[in-house]
Amino acid sequence: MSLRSATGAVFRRELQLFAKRKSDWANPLVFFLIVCALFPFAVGSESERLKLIGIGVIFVGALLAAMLSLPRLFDEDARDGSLELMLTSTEPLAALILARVAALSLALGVALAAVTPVFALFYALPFDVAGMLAISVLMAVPTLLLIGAIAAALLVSARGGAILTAVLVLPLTVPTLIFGAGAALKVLYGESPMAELALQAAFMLLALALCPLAAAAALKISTD
Amino acid sequence: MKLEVKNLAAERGGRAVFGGLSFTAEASTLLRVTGANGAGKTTLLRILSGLGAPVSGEAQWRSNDGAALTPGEATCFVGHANAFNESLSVTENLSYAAALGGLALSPDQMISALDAFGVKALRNRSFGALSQGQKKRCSLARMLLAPTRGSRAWLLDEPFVALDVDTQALLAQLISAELAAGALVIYTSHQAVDINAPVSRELSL
Amino acid sequence: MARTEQQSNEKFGGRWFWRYASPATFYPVAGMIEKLCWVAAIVLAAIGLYIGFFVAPTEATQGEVYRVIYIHVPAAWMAMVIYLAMAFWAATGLVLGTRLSFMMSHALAPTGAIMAVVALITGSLWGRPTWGTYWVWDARLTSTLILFFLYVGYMALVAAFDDKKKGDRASALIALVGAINVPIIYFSVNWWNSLHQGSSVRPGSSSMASTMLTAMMVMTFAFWAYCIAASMYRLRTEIIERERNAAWLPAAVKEASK
Amino acid sequence: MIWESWSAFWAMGGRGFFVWGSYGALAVAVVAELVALRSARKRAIQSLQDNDDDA
Repeated sequence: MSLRSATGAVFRRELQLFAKRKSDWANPLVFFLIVCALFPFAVGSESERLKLIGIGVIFVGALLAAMLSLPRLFDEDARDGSLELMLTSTEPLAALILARVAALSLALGVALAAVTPVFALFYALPFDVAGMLAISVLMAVPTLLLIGAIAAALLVSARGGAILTAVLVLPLTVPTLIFGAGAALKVLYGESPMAELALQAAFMLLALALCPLAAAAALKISTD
Repeated sequence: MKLEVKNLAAERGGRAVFGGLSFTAEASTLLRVTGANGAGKTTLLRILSGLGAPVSGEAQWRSNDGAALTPGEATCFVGHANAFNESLSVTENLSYAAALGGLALSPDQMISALDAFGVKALRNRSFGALSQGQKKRCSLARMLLAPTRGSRAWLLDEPFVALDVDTQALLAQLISAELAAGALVIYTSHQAVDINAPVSRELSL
Repeated sequence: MARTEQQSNEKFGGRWFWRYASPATFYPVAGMIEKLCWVAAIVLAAIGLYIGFFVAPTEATQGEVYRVIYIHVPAAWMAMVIYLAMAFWAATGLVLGTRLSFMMSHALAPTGAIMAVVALITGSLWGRPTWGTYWVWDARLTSTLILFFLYVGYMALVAAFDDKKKGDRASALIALVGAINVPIIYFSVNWWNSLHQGSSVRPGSSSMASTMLTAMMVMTFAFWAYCIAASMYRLRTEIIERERNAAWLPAAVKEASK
Repeated sequence: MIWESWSAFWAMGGRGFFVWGSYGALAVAVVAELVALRSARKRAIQSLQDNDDDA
């Protein structure tokens, strides 16, 4: 019972913060938009060429936008001391972290997935590909945030946290990137994306099982 | 409520701060931790609250019937930081603190906790909009969230710093009441403050 | 259950293996292992290169350029093996709290990263005449590249902490996370590679004469010996740095430099 | 001896640049590592001696 109220409180607080500070939620979306808008200037505007790179650009853009939100997981809490509430909680730290990442994934994942089809139009992608891309982004954001939570927890008190978080997390997102973008590519080629989706779901479950524990250990290490 | 500390050693930043620390503290004890800067007062409180880990030895909390408790179940830690988010309101922050502490909190109780520190009227204000003194008092209201008085040991790190004279007296009164209800209060303080306590001890690091 | 070194010491203090968890005991042992491995590396490399260049015949399809595999394949293997060894010591350190284990994984990382770089450079030099371009997104090269990124992240993390103990535990955790991810990355890169029709020719994949295989195996052992020697040397440097206040250290350093 | 002459050996069937380039890269990497190891050790011992002088 008190586990439910504690995780519920963490979840609710994250959403309350998003509701009070619109910029936390809008900035990643604007960043995502700008990244997607920059590429055509670099590669040219022929729709055939854009179609080929579009899936990759949009997917990587969404991953980077989600990664920019990683510091908000623990950094502000560490500064104002409320991280201590989580660390001294009667409930398992891993469950609290999971609740926090779940709220962030929900807010950010849905927002990013919602704008993905719009950006897909920039790249002349057909509707079915755009839809699949949105589903892929929706599945990839939680996986990325779960893995990222480990790095964010480790670097709560370290120098150069933001860039180092990227260095630690991005290589680990390669599988998600391969299967997430792969699913949309399959649809573009007119094939079934089921295998990629299944593997992506498997990674998400694996991350769901392991990452909160690792992030809890990481947070204990960095705040000790 | 009982605390047993056996042969505790700790370090900070790779340097030993204290070692071989052993003591027990029973219910209704007021324990003041003293020592020079860097003697490890905060480190000790962090270990007792479960925030830090000792290098060796152990600190064990027990309920009155002798059952082992985790630090989270046994204590309420108030450190230097307010532990409130600036963007959220006072009540939002307090109910978050209560939920994480495993406490079922009724609205009435929250209001009476805030009232005890004279900040009831601020409850719906955004925490970031308050003055330093108001912030401190709101954040101290966390100590009064437990449904039954005396059920949690208070670990207070320099609680009297940055408080005006009236609030200091108020806090001293609340501590006395908590001790009378059977709690254990451990605090660090540079300044001597008069607190009425059944058993008053000093631990010098 | 994670312990601190003192707590482990209380539990394992009398056991034989525990003696070697102490930097003081291990410092001279590391010195002996190091000397042995330097000699082994030089001798094995000489034998391996002789067989590789003067006994092994020309390869039928690739011509002489295949002789790069004597260093490319061992380097790629070592990059992999060292990462696993690093993760093993990191796990040991996290469980037992022994500082020597953490130092061991710190000492392994730079050598592993260098092996990854060597594998990447030799792989692309092999690729130019074979594939016609220096870089192909071949599964093995790509995985090695990502492995290199993991090494870099690990080393950057070690450097980011002023508090050594915190840095030890933090980097150990990231090494473990990386080790769990390495097989997943290999699997997914393979999948991706087969989807995007990467090259099917790989260094060392076509049928090899037994002398070629012998040369490659001897070179592999030479690489093992070199990597062990280099990491033991680095480990001893780290012991000197971190145990600088220990009473035994000056005498041991003097003894070793004689 | 499988090579007709030393120049044939160095030419590596026309692929000399790639074969020797690879071995050269390995040599550079190994030498760089050894130099780095050496200088790190020297620095460590130096600071150890400074430590002694202070004491």
